[in-house]
Amino acid sequence: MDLKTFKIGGVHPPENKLSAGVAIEAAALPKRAFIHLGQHLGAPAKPVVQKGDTVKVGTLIGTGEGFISAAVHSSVSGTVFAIDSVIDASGYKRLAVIIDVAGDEWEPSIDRNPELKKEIALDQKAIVEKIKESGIVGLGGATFPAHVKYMVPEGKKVDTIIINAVECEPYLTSDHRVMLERADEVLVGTQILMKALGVGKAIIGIEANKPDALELLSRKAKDYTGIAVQGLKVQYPQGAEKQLIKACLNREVPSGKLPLDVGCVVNNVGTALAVYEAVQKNKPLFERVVTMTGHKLPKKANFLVRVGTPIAQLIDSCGGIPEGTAKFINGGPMMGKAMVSPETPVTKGTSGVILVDGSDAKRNAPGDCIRCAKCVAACPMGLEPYLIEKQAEYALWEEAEKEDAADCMECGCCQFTCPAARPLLDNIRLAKSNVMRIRRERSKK
Amino acid sequence: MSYFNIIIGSIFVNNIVLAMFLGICPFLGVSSKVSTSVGMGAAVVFVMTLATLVTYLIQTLVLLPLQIGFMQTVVFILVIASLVQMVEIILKKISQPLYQALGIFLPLITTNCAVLGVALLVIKKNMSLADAMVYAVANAIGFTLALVVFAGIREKLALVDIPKPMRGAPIALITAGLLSLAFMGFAGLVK
Amino acid sequence: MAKKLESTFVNMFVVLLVIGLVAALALGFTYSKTRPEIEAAAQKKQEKNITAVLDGITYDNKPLAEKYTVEGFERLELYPAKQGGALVGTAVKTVSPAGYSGDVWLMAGFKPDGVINAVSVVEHKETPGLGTKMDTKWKDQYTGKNPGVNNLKVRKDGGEIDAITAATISSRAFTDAVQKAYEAVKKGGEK
Amino acid sequence: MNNLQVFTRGLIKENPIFVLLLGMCPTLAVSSSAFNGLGMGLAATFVLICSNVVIALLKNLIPDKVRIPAFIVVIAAFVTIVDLSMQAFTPALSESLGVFIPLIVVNCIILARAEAFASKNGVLGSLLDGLGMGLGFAIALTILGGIREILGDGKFFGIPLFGENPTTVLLFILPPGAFIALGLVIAFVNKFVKKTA
Amino acid sequence: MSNYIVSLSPHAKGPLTTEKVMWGVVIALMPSFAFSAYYFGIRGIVVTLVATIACILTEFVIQKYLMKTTVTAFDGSAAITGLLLAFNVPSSIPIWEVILGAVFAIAIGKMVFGGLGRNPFNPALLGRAFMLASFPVDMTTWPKPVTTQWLWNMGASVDGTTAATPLGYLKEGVKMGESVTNLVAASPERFDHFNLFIGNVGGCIGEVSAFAILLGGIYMLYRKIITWHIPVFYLGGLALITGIFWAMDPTKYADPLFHLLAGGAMLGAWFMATDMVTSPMTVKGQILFAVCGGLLCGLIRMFGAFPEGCSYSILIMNAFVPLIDKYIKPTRFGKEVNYG
Amino acid sequence: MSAMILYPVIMLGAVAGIAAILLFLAAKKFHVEEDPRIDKVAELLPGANCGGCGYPGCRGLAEALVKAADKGDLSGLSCPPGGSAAMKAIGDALGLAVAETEPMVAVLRCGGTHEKAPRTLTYDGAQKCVIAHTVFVGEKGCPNGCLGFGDCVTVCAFGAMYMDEKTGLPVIDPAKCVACGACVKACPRKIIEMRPKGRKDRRVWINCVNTEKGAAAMKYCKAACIGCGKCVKECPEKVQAITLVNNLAYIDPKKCIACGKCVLVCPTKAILATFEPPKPKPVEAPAPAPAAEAPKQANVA
Ligand SMILES: Cc1cc2nc3c(=O)[nH]c(=O)nc-3n(C[C@H](O)[C@H](O)[C@H](O)COP(=O)(O)O)c2cc1C
Ligand SMILES: Cc1cc2nc3c(=O)[nH]c(=O)nc-3n(C[C@H](O)[C@H](O)[C@H](O)COP(=O)(O)O)c2cc1C
Ligand SMILES: Cc1cc2nc3c(=O)[nH]c(=O)nc-3n(C[C@H](O)[C@H](O)[C@H](O)COP(=O)(O)O)c2cc1C
Ligand SMILES: Cc1cc2nc3c(=O)[nH]c(=O)nc-3n(C[C@H](O)[C@H](O)[C@H](O)CO)c2cc1C
Ligand code: SF4
Ligand code: SF4
Ligand code: SF4
Ligand code: SF4
Ligand code: FES
Repeated sequence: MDLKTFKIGGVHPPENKLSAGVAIEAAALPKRAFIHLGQHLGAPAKPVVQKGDTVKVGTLIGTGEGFISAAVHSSVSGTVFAIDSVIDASGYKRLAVIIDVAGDEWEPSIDRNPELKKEIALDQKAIVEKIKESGIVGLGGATFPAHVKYMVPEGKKVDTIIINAVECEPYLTSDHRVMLERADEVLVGTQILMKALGVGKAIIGIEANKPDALELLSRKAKDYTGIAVQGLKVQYPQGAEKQLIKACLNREVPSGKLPLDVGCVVNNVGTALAVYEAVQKNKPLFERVVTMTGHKLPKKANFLVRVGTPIAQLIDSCGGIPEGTAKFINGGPMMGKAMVSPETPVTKGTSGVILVDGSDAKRNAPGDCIRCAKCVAACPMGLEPYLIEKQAEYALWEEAEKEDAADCMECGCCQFTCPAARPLLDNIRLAKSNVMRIRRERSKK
Repeated sequence: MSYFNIIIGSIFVNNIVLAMFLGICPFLGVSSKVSTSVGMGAAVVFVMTLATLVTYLIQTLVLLPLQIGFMQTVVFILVIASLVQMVEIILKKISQPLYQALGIFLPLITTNCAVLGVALLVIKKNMSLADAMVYAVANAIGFTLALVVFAGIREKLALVDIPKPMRGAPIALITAGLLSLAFMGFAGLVK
Repeated sequence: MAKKLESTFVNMFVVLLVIGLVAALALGFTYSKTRPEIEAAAQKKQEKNITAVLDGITYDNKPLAEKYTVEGFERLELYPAKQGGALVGTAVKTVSPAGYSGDVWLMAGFKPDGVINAVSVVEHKETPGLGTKMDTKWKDQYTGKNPGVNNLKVRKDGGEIDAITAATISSRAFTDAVQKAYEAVKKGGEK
Repeated sequence: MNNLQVFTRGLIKENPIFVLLLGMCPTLAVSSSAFNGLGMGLAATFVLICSNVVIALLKNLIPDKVRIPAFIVVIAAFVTIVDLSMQAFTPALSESLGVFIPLIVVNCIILARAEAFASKNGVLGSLLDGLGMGLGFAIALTILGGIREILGDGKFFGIPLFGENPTTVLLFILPPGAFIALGLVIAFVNKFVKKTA
Repeated sequence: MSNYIVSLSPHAKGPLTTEKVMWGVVIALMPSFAFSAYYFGIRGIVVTLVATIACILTEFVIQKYLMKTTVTAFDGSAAITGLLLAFNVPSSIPIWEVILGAVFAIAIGKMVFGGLGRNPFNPALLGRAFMLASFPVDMTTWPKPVTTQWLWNMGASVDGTTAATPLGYLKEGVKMGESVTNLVAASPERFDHFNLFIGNVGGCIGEVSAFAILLGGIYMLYRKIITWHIPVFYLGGLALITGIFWAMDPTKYADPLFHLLAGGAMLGAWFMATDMVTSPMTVKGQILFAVCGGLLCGLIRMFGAFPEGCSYSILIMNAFVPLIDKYIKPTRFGKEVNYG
Repeated sequence: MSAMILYPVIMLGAVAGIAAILLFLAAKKFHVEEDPRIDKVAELLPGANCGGCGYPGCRGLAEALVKAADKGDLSGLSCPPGGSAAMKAIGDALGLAVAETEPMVAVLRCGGTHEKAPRTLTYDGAQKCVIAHTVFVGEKGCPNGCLGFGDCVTVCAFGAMYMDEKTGLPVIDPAKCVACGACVKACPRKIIEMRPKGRKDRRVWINCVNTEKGAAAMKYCKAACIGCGKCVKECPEKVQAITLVNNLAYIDPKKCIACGKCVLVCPTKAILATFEPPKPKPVEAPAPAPAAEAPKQANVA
């Protein structure tokens, strides 16, 4: 199969897929679950339970209000201990429902039969409604409420759904394992999504470093109409949706526009699986696959984890925090967040946790930019990171806007490649947020 | 071919700013932005050509026949100053955009020794009228080139932490010196 | 403070006119006073150079007053030195355009037989420390040579002049100017 | 401000070259030797004093609208006087300063002082201001000329310091050296002198 | 709690650091260094070491005592400047002049702007331009490369062994009105392409052997320190312009291959035009920069006052880099598409 | 002789006359209306047109000045030859003499020194408060406290701030602070407040902005305002300058009479004063350290 890729920029960090061979395993239930009400992009959910209420697995505990928001369901059964602020990865406190776990009693409406259910009973509208009800958000990292993407505005036409199975981040293997172990569910999920938009074509994009998944899905996809599997050259950030669309369809999403504008919707494989479970099995999104990895971590794992489980507990099941661990990354090493503490709970967006030690954990000391142009060459958006960084340093927001700072997707290629270890992305984010602010202020006027 | 020599010679080899030290004030003053320096350059091209033409005619048609060459300085500067001011006034009236682009630089040019300098030099060098005009235009272009290149460098330096004592004039002068050193490479391209 | 004159047209005109007139008067006066000096200074310089290159030759005329030019050598000026009406030597103000940076002006003194008496440097823009070395003992090597007999070229070009180190160009120009002067004398002498 | 201050100001604190950065063209062009620098400085001082005094005298007679042309004429007249005198009495210097003598007319220092000081102050003050500024200019030019002459030519006021034919750092008498030397001197002033002044 | 590290993404870092880049270039310069030692003896080594040490020391002193900032004098960039400066001077240069050149290169060429990465002009070339303008005699006196008895060449007497470089010889000859054909006939060894390639000709310390330079260049490409665009387009520009004139009149102009191999073109193209600090940031910009530089180099060689135009061509193009960077932007993703 | 005098006189007279007439006519005929203030300001400038200001000529600067005056801020514009005298005159002419208001001074409101709020995390990234603020709570764990990277210090154009290496907190020198407010804007955590200087330089303020519950706050910072309300009670009944919102006390500077009583009762010493608070009846509390600190800080800079 001929491998495709995107055209400009990109880097190839060491892949380090240490846990690729480890099968998915259900993690132990926590004693107490901390379920944040804002686990997605957009407005946090409103709690609909109170202290002392008993909940089951799958009980709605927060409703999404506003256009971009998502519902939150309980991932455990037990009693609500409190609704209080709990630190998230950044250490800031956010509202969460804290549940004391008792047993593992599921909402009876959930179909726990593992059998594959192929026929899609619901119609287009009902599917989207179901996705919304089930609190599904994108599991590819951005946690964008999934149903929003399927409410296509008048006048836009979508012709292709792209399933993002790239998993270009080093270390992470959860998508890879899902593909290997739940291939059929993913494919049915994809068909559901196709039906939701009434499109006849879907492409599953997989990088060549997962030959087993590529082979398996290519084989199985033959049984499903309209689904094609596309092999891709290994290159970060192929998983970024604009790059993926470029690679698969050679369409370029214009600056400031959405995939919709070039007739695409992109979803992660995990999302497709979640959609399958929601639509076919009536199961809301309350658990996900989380990769546990790190060179020194005694046991690498791909856990199926209930949302709200403290990460420390997962680390314990992998043999505890190894000596010398200096940083915990929630997500991949290129885009993930460093956590202030392993005590923070798993959320819908937690694709993996990496324990980093020694010199890997620290950035190199930043030196002066040597104008090596490597960041310019690496930027998949064709920006000039070195310049935007300088503009941020001198607070030249209008100039930064002219240099398209707002187009940066925060992939981190620039900073990764910079020999001078400039904190490029740190500053570009600053520029970006200021450019956004300026634009907002301008549009108000 | 000799026009070619005058042109290359004035723009590159004996650049008016970098080798002849004329017009340093605006060179240092109006060079912090490329866009401004282009405007200034255009204004200089215009004024230098006009001023050289007028003063050349005055010199050959009035001062020399009357044998009052020593009045050169006084007459030239007066003529240039009035000329520039008139151009400014007229420009302001007839074309606001042009005035915005060029006119605002005009007062600065009055007391810029490049214009008077070129006017005096063409006389000193005994040039013909045609040569003088080519010389004036070429020098103005040379001025613009130096100014724009320099402005580019300064724009870049504006995003750099220059050591404190070097900020401002010192770094500008040293950069100009290095530019001048680089331009020495053009030496001998024309005789 | 006394009140300033208003900017009415009449005031403006009159004041400018008066200032102009006074200035002109002052200038005219200065010029009339300094002109003799300026001319004398120029003459003295020329004379000094002539005397220098005619050193050792006795003459009783005023070479400066008998200046003549030769066809084909328009930029050269020849000053004959005569003793009792007979030509005893010629000083030639000569130039070569081939200097490192432009014209090199020399004064060369010849005996009637074409032997070089002495050369002095009048004006040039060569690099200080390099080309300027022509105005040292270096130029004495020309004395006693006869361009008609000796091969006046730098050694590199097969002649017998030792070039100034790293200033071959200037040396060539120097030699070239002397050679031209010799040719002019020859041609003028025949006439 | 007393008269003494008016006078000394131009020497260091508001030195036209090192601090105010005025009149850069002649500064760079004629500072290839200490002698040239001094000559230029004195010529400019003369013009500065004369024009300052005359303008201080005439300030109330000149309507505002023609102020600048009037000043220019006055200045140009003095410049021409200097030019002619130098041609007559110091022909060698006049030759090496060349076109920069008439260009004193457009030297920003002179017009700036006329405008900023002489047109608003009395005759004595203007005289002292002109003297101070002029000498400041002359001193700065001489220093710069001296530095460039010593480094570039191995001489000071034409006197060889290192024997007949020393190998010198020629660059300093070439155009780039002018810029660089001035830049370094100003940086030096910024770092060490400005604080104390 | 045990002081965990918190930072924004990315947490991974690429393989290169500034030090690795710079010392990589130093390694790439070693073949040329070896050749120069072979051709110019101990004197060549001494000049090279002195220049390198002087550069590092100057940077150290300025950073430590004048600027009072973190000392990065040993990051290798000053060493490159020193090496390249030495490679750009004749081996007979007086030591104190090299030291002055090194001080100028680092102090005026680099540190006044604040140090690494901030200077608009290539410091080593500025150092060379400074020395050429200041000490033209010593800078244009070339000792013959000595292939035998090299150990004894330490204090080579200048007169005995000087030899014009091929380019100098060419310029001198052409100026005299000699035809290139005659010049080649008179001194075939100077125009022998193999000699030029190997370095068996007069010239500056490090520029003589195109072969050694190519080795270094290939190493830098391999280590991804540089990309191929600048060297190739620079040499292409030079070959183009010299080729055009050569095709027009081969008796007056030397052939392009000669121009590529002679003088500093190779060293300039591979090591000096590629100086990332002073070259454009985009590939398009780099190509423009390099082609113009090559053209200029050829023009200066053929028509200018200097026999060698390489350093000036790069310096002049350095001056244009900010403008190039300002107006030549990378292809932005999603900016130039026109759809539906 | 006569020609030498006569011709110049005629010549210059003619040139000057013609120039005057032409200019006058041109000025009349091509007259353009514009802001008269520009002319007024241009008058006040030296007219050297030297370009030293970075503007194309004096008029260019004059226009810039008038424009800036409309925005109410002339900072950043200057005329090298004219100096501060010219600028002052222009400021007066443009009516920018700042209306006399109560003198203000910037005040830091965080007491989380290294000692009181030790670091429990290491931040590894661009050393800027705005950036660190978006990443995480800060090295001390306080979501409201000073991050210590000195954005405020960087923006202070008057050298009124510096970073105290020992405490990890910025220090404001009230003598140098001109109350420009730059630091207030720069701080992402709104720790710096602009407060009236107070009569005789006496002022009292809460040295904390933490809104977490007392127990939670005390976990990471021993200097936090825990919202105990003792100060509210201590504040004289007629004054009642202190309010308690979100576990955080706030002293209204308009009401505060600077008696300093509250300073002494605060259990975490989270209230600072610029003066020595009156010693109460013999109590075991030693002379309050923070109170003595403030004026000392002022001297250090
Ligand atoms: C730099 C970058 C890298 C990304 N890599 C991946 C990836 O490897 N896999 C993935 O599913 N999504 C990745 N994403 C997210 C996608 O852009 C996109 O949001 C996602 O595929 C949408 O699907 P979802 O809403 O189902 O998560 C990446 C995004 C960025 C900006
Ligand atoms: C305000 C907003 C509106 C969006 N609307 C849509 C939409 O209508 N359709 C769609 O497919 N995606 C929509 N997106 C989602 C983005 O295309 C994208 O999937 C999401 O931001 C995550 O992508 P990433 O992981 O690549 O960052 C929207 C995003 C935002 C922020
Ligand atoms: C800054 C500089 C100034 C120079 N000035 C002169 C000069 O005044 N006269 C001259 O003949 N050559 C001058 N040259 C040219 C070189 O010295 C040139 O190499 C030399 O003239 C020819 O070499 P040669 O004399 O050693 O054969 C100058 C070169 C430079 C770099
Ligand atoms: C590929 C490469 C080429 C370099 N070339 C030069 C050079 O020609 N001259 C020089 O002074 N430094 C050179 N350096 C070192 C460094 O970039 C240079 O000193 C900077 O200009 C100093 O800011 C080079 C570095 C690299 C990586
Ligand atoms: S983080 Fe932004 S600027 Fe950097 S490479 Fe990615 S898209 Fe480009
Ligand atoms: S990668 Fe780093 S050093 Fe290179 S240009 Fe970009 S910011 Fe500068
Ligand atoms: S007061 Fe604010 S801006 Fe200043 S260091 Fe602290 S957090 Fe940063
Ligand atoms: S930034 Fe302004 S308000 Fe803040 S300390 Fe400095 S002078 Fe005072
Ligand atoms: S002195 Fe030349 S422009 Fe000012």
